[in-house]
Amino acid sequence: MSNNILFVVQRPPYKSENPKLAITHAMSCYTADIHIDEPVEPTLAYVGDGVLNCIRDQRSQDIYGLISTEQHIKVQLSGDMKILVCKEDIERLGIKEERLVDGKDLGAEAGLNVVPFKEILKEMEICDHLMFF
Amino acid sequence: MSNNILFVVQRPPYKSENPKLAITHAMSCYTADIHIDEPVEPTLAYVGDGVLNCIRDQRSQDIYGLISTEQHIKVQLSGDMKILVCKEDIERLGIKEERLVDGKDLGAEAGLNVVPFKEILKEMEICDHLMFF
Amino acid sequence: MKLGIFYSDLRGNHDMLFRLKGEKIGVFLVGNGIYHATIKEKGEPSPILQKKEIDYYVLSEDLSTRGFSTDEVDSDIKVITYSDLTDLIMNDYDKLAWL
Amino acid sequence: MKLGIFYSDLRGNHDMLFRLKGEKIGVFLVGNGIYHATIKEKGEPSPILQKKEIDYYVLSEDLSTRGFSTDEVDSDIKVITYSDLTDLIMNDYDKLAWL
Amino acid sequence: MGTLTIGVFSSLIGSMNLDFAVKLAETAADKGHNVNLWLSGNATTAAKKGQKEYKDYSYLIKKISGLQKKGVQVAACEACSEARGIHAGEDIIEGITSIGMDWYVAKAAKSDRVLHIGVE
Amino acid sequence: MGTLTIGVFSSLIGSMNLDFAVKLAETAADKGHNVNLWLSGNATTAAKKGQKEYKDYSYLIKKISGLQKKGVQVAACEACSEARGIHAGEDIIEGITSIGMDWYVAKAAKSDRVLHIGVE
Repeated sequence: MSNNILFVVQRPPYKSENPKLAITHAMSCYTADIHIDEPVEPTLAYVGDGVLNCIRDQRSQDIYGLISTEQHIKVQLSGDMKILVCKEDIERLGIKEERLVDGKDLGAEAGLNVVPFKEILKEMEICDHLMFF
Repeated sequence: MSNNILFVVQRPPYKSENPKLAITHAMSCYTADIHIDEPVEPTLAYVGDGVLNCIRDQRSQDIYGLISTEQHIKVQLSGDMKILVCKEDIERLGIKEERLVDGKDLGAEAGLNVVPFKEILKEMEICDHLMFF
Repeated sequence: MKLGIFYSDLRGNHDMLFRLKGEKIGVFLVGNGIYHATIKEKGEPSPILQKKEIDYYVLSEDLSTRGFSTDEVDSDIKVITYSDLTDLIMNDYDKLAWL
Repeated sequence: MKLGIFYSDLRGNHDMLFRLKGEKIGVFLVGNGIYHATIKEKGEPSPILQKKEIDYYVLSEDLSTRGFSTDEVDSDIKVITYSDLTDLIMNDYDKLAWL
Repeated sequence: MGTLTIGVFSSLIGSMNLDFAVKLAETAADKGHNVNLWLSGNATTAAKKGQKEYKDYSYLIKKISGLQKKGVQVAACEACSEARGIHAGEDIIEGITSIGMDWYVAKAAKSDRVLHIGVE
Repeated sequence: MGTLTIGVFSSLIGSMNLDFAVKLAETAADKGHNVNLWLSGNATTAAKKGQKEYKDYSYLIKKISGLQKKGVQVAACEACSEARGIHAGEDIIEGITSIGMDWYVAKAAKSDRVLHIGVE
């Protein structure tokens, strides 16, 4: 039996460290079995203004010397983490799908999953625990 | 010639340390002349949701062991600091004047000055520098 | 799911509250969330209190901290202590979300 | 007064902007304030851009950080660098307010 | 009795979310629940030794040590601490474990309830 | 050339307001202005020695030391630091003055421009 934790990011990047910590905490699920006898499976969902984390071409590294949220998302995509982005929210904010982060250049097979909010709500139902960032 | 700094508090108490630091920074104007050759005169203004700092009977000390914003305001009132509270904002939030902090029990001669926003704007015009909290 | 939602701000994320659904929803007003239970901006109750099928709670210790007493709380909201909050979390809600 | 106002958030204190008055008002969109210059929520420009007599500026370095380019910026807003910002602060505005 | 894991990402001084978390942890432990407390991001500032007690600032050292006596496990994110110059041994309060994020998600997975305070 | 005093109340890691303030201070100093930088509240976390450089977290030690070489005066609020366990000498980066709030308001009073970033 595996445990599932849903990480929900609802705030924009760069104004708080926490949207980035959502990714690193999700990633740490893959090594949680060093502490317990069961695997822990993460799912990451971007909703509300949190979808702004998923815009591509972030240049924080060049300008402020900081790895971008985009780079983090790409690495997780290439590691096959399940990452959902709320369709209604990207539409509300006028963000076209081609403006979203793409993991292909790091060898990811699939990109971000743009899904209706009701699918994210379904993930909330089936997960064991919720972590809102 | 004295310098005047206007400290504008626009956020509620207890969600950030900064509304309290507005008071302590304002207070520190009285000793600024140890660094420079001129006095510095503070004015403190509560506007927007910042007027929630001025509600009396705050019991943070009993519950969380923290001096309340009310206690700080009272001390400044008894030291005759000029403290303005925006009339439109207390009305908007439905706060009656008798619910506001009163410095009389600490020997203050005057209480908080409830004034229309245009008077606070006038203070912004005449001050030398603005510090928004 | 039985979802307990925590609100600790006066302003902010109202939209998310209305999007969350479950067989049972409780809203816990803590920290500056208590202003939703006590302040009537322009004479109106807070927009977050509009949803009928939600149970609303406000933390008594956080009311007192900010200068409010129980009798200033809107009658639809239950005033609870840290002890009550612990029991509600452990017994009545299986998932928790701090907005 | 000549007032330079800094905005570093997507959400928040719009009321204060409209209450501030002076002979000259400039708004600097920095940090997450840049979203006001680039995002059209429900197809509409940000409400903070509505005031005609204000000069709006957006910091180019903070645009790039968040994945936006100059050509995505609303044409009423001037894209500036840290160097431009410094000159504007030191020469054109005598008081500054970070909302 | 159940297990409650609380994760906090808010600064020692500021939002009072840490004061809340500590008081909740204390109440739950007093009622006989198992409690874990995770400090991450800016909340790692609460793990710094040598905090001076001023009545004006949240001061949680004594309360956290009280939690530990009640059996609450308190851990702080190692990378988040180190980025802030807060290192195990020299800087971190005794009894607080400096450890990776996998500790938290593992504890969370095995808990009946998780209260994750992921804001400043 | 004028004098610019910047006061920051935001955490080292989080809002990036400190990254902004440091970059602005640097630009202004390069243009020949006199610059003062005040760290108060959670911004005193930037004054802590021993910050480990991770590419993931704001890391300002080198930049702040660069500012000082350009003549920028950097000071941190003494009480705000001590409440966080950050003490002059043992904890505070060399060259950053640990001092009372009156230093800041005095510097502000004598400046042509004051940019006060009073938020988290």
